[in-house]
Amino acid sequence: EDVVKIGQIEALTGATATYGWMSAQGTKVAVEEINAKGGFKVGDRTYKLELQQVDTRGEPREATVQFRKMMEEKVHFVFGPFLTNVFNAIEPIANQNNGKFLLFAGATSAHAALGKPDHDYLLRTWNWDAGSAGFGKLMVDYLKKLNTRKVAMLFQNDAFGKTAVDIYSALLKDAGIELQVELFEPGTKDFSAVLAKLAAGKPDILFPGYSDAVLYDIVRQSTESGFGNRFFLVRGSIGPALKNKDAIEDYIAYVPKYFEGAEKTEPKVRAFIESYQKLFKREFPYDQAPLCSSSCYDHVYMLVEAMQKAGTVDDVAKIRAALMSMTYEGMWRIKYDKTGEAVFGFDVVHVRKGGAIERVPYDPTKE
Amino acid sequence: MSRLTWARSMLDVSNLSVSYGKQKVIREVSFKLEKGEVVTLIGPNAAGKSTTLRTLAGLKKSDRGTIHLAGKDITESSTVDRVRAGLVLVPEGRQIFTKLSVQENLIIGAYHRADRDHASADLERIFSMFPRLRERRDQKAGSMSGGEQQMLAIGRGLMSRPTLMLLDEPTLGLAPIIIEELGRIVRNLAHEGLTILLAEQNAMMALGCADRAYVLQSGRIVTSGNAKELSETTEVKQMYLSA
Amino acid sequence: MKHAILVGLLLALAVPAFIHSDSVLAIAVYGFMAASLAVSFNLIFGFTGQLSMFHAASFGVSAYVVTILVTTFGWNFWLAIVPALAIVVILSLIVGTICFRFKLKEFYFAVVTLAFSEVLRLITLNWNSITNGSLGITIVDTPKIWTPSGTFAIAGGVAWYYLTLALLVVVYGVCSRVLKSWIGRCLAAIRLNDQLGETLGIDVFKYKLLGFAIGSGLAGLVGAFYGFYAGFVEPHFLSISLGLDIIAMVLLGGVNSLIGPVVGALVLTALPHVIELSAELRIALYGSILIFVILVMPKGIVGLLTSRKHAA
Amino acid sequence: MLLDVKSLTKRFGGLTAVSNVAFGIERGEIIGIFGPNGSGKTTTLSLIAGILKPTSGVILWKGNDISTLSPFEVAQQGLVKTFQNPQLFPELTVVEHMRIACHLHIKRELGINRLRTLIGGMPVGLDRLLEQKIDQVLALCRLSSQRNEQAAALSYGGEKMLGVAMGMLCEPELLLLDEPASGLGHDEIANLDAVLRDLKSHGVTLCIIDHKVGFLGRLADRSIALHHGAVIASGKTSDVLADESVVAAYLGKKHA
Amino acid sequence: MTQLVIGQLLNGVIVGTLYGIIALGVTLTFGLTGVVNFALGAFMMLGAYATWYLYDVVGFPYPVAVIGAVVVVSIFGYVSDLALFRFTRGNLVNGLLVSIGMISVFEALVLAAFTTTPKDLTYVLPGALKVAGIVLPKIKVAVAAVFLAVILGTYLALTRTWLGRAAFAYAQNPEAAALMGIRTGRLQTIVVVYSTALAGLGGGLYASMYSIEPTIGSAYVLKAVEAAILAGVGSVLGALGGGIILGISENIGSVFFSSAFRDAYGLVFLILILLVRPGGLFGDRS
Ligand SMILES: Nc1ncnc2c1ncn2[C@@H]1O[C@H](COP(=O)(O)OP(=O)(O)OP(=O)(O)O)[C@@H](O)[C@H]1O
Ligand SMILES: Nc1ncnc2c1ncn2[C@@H]1O[C@H](COP(=O)(O)OP(=O)(O)OP(=O)(O)O)[C@@H](O)[C@H]1O
Ligand SMILES: CC(C)C[C@H](N)C(=O)O
Ligand SMILES: [Mg+2]
Ligand SMILES: [Mg+2]
Repeated sequence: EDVVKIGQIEALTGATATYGWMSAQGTKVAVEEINAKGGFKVGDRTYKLELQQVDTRGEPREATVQFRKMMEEKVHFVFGPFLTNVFNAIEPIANQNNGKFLLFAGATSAHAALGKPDHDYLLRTWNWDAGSAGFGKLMVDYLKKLNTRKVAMLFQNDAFGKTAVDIYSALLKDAGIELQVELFEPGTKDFSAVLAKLAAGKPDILFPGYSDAVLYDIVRQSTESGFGNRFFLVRGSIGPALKNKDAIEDYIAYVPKYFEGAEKTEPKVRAFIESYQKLFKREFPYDQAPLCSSSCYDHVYMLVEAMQKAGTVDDVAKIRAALMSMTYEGMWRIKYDKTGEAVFGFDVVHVRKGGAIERVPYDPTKE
Repeated sequence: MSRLTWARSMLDVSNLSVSYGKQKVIREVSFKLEKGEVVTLIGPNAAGKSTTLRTLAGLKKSDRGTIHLAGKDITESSTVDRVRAGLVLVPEGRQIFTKLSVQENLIIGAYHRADRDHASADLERIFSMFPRLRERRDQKAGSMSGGEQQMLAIGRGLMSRPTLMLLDEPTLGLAPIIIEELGRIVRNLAHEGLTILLAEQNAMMALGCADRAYVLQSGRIVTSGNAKELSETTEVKQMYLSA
Repeated sequence: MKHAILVGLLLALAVPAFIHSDSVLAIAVYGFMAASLAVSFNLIFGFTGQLSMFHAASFGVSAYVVTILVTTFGWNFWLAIVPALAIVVILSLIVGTICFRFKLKEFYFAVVTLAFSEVLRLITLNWNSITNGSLGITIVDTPKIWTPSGTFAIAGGVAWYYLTLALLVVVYGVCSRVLKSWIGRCLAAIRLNDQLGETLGIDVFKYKLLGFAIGSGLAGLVGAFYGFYAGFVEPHFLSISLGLDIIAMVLLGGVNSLIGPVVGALVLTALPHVIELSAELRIALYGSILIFVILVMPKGIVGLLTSRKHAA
Repeated sequence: MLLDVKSLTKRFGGLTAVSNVAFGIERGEIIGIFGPNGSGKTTTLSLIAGILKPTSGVILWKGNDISTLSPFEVAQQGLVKTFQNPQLFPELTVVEHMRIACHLHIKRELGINRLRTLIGGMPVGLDRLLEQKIDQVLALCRLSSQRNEQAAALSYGGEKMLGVAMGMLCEPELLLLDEPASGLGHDEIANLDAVLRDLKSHGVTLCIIDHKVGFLGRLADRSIALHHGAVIASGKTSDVLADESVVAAYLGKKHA
Repeated sequence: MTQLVIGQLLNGVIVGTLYGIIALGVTLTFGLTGVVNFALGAFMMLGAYATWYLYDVVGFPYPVAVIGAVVVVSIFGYVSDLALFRFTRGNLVNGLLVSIGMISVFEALVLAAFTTTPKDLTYVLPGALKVAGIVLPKIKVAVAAVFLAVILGTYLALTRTWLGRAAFAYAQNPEAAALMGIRTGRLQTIVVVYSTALAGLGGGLYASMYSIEPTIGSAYVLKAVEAAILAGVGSVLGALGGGIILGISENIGSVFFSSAFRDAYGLVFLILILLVRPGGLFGDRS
């Protein structure tokens, strides 16, 4: 029996693990499903997938060693990393292996590397914040429509935080919106002081950091102590909004898909959630999982489809070409643009006081 | 001796052997203490006096031999159990609680007593034995002078109302006048029924206040007998009494 | 023991001839650098008795200085090491002077050095214009060496393997010379009873500072190379967790010996890559091994192998 | 005058441990300090050795005030003090203690050239000389047989002797001994007596505290007696010990 | 502005009590067993998860859940003492390593059971107190009150009881303590378990204020060590004082300067204090 190796390189434990861990779960669901169905056919041969998931703990150095090992073991398809600092660390080693494999990276910084020489291996699976098709622009336009004059940004002081602040300060400036920025140390739980300070600047809306853990804390502390009750974010879930539904005024979030709703209307989403529950024997974590796990899930299927289209499992150039020319219809509709940046649909969800939800779907793949 | 012969000895040590690693330090030592007796263990440096006392207190494990306290076999008991059975060691080198005050040091001496909350009478008694301690009751014990600390260590031992008290070189660092006083104190305590084992370099003081004496040399008991008689023997006189 | 070390060194020299795996070489390279850090740390900790939490800072500051000089100002790598070490030594002299003048000891010393180290990390993290903040700096240059047959760029696993092995030998050698000299005796005196040492005429302050500065300087030396092998520097280089990792390596290997930290560092660097288990089991096993080893060998791996204690 | 102490006072909070003490030490003599417990003897020596800083007063060493120097600087000038409570380097063996105590010797001998030993190692001659000296001192102090034992394994008397031995290796001009004989047996005291006389004959000046009146009384040429921190008597040892106030405060009737 | 400052001052005090309760555990364990138990952060994390589980999943009333969590954590503490720390007593270095190892093991346990997805407890006591323009969330005030009560209670217990005397004595001289008839082994076990119980309580109450993740403990144990040192190891009220000083300096510092340097403000304070008093604010000057 033939196997195709898929590697995944993410933080599965440690302080920065949330996203990587959930990405890894989505990949796993897809791989298990495909193998359970007996694998997939390319030409006249049937292949199964072999998934290697390693835990970087969010440490770039570990990742470089693990990535080298994958290259030695001739893994042609590597998912991850999601973290900007880890991506930056493995990029030089990846460049040396250009042409030998494909990297499905999520890190924001990967955006800047797309299309550069030596980077034929690079595809970016999650374009949420950068580039023309990125979501940032749309969000800022939305703010503009709401007559926002001043935004307060409160981000974690890490590699991604800095990247995000850079991206959004430019976007907000173009839109003529004033910006106030504060950064916090990873691991911060009490935002009272910094929120009080931001509130003193009287912003219209708060744009808080990106992980659910900090969102829950920031939204609660901000509303409870009266520092502000309007939020705008490009990541994370609407969980914090629903939990504090009577205390918020507006909560505008980019959610790739509002899963609790989609579950009822989209059979593919329903199937994914069921599959997840069956495999891991636990509740589906609505909070952040949709963001990463569903995306990885789709990309595995997309990759398999591309291999079938290209008629090969190891000619990475051909497979890349197939990926670039196709549109995949999964939970999302996904395409790649010519640099290798993923283009796909997402939702803007606006939660109002009391919990009323308005959802604006947006699908750049149709343009 | 006026004690009834059938009474059990306060302390009965037989064939005690102790070693550090491979080095044998105490070899087959046996001796007895009757209730109310003051017995001294004298001997030159490194004879094993401290080691004997530490073994009796349970701080050091013996290789062989048995220790009976008032008829009870305590060879395997822990230090704490021995203390609770009334055996208290005033260790060499004082070992006071340096960061506690003088008074706190004394009070903790009463820790294991059932009536420990009512130990203030004893506190007074100690203070009248060593007036210097009363003067310095709130001073940190660690900042006391060497001799003052020695008084404190003895006082602390007494606070636990032992039935058997082991004193390891109590005269260490004490001024002559205090040593003299200590001799009186030891006699008085014995009079009140306390049994005392005194390990000493200062044979003059030790033999002066003890009923009986054992002479320890290289881990063996070489002579024993009535303290007064022993102090008359020329050998002991020469060896220990001329300092 | 001496023979065992020599044999180990000879084996180490031969390794690249047999093992061609890039990832194994990478583990070895990181292992050698970790070992160098651990050996230099143990000079301060195991031999002088000062639990410094400043080691990661020395390491990281030097890594940054070299990187900035090379990438931003175009300096030659080897030349850049000089000011980097100078800065690290000066910093450690400042921190050491403050701590030792005020007679900070044990955990007070540990926490104050940790405080200085954290402040330096936060400065590195937030001084965006120079350090590029949280993103760190990517390094593309490679150090070159001049040989009679032309310049030779240190790139690829094997070259780095030998370079970092040499680094370890140098760091080990310096520490060993220092410890065998009169300085080593003064350090031992300070560790065991500084008051007594002082009345014997030992300038406790000076020697504490000396030990601290030598150890920190060696950590700086490691830092200079580290970034260029890893290909980046980031504020995490100065983090507490690196400091704790170094401590764990030293303790695991054995505090009372020079070679102990080397063993501990190699083991702990390789361990995570050797355990191939699911993520949770992997960290559980890692933790259990730490605990187990120290309970079974309270004096560390090397401590168990050699019963004789370190001499003054 | 080798050492001249003038109006030395030390207060701890409200307590005056040393009060206006003045005395001098001539080169080559042995001076004894007597006094009841807590009379300020140890404090006085600690002040001289730089371990404590005086509240007021001056300490002239060969005419220079050393009252602000640190202990190691005082030691480097040739004034070394031993401890009343034995101080050791736990874990180290007896001979390793001795090697550490050679610090000043090596420093005097090599000075800045010590840096060379980092590469070339110790000059062989010096190394041999030191080892010889160590053996000699150990023999004198009757510690030879315990040369390679851990110091923690010594008996109390052994610990005290090790302190004296280390003090000797520092080659001081003035050795301050705090109760060297306490805890020593008769034999050992006799030996100590001989060792100290030998030191004296080699030109070392000694200042000794001890409660073993017999021992120190025989040894000291001159003595001072302290009480409540103040000098209550000084002069020839026998006179001091016969002084009424000394008898009353310190010696008690037995010695009278 | 004054409101902002006063508000953050108070918030600093509240956050500080949380540092203080862990610091108390650090100080007690260190004083009595000679080990800096970094795993106390992990015990705190366990306490938080146990509380969340008992309250949100099982459905116990909150106080019961917290008590349950404290019990669970104490059991873990007892077992850890029995199986591990008993062998590292008086050995700072090995104790440190064992506690570092335990952090990994606990993190793995929680990961396996509850994943990395953060948990956010259903609000126990929503709403805020508003006095003179200063807003303080009720839950924070309540939590701080509990911590204060526990720390003061511990202080009284240690200064007024024989157990406390024994503890102080033991901390200074284990052998002499044994000679006083103090059951030193038992005393140490009590202290280790009590410290973990404090951490468990800290975690249990923490869960009602903040979201929880498997790694929350590490930041707090560091702060706690800092607080304990700042105060002077061994001082009970000092642990509280140290925690509060850290809490205030972080909060006030973040208001006046960049919040990116939040951790530095407390540290700079700590350096300054230790330079003036090298044995800690409440410790002895040594
Ligand atoms: N911890 C130890 N390890 C090894 N040997 C030891 C230890 N303690 C004592 N010894 C040895 O045991 C012997 C007896 O020592 P001990 O302390 O009992 O003598 P001592 O009679 O009390 O002497 P002193 O009068 O000097 O106090 C000595 O030779 C000493 O070196
Ligand atoms: N650091 C200190 N703080 C407070 N009091 C102190 C301190 N050091 C010493 N003292 C007190 O000063 C007095 C003198 O002490 P010192 O140690 O000099 O006495 P000493 O003459 O050496 O006595 P001994 O013969 O008992 O050793 C004592 O009463 C002692 O309690
Ligand atoms: C957690 C994520 C939002 C991380 C982010 N994509 C990064 O580049 O680091
Ligand atoms: Mg003895
Ligand atoms: Mg004295």
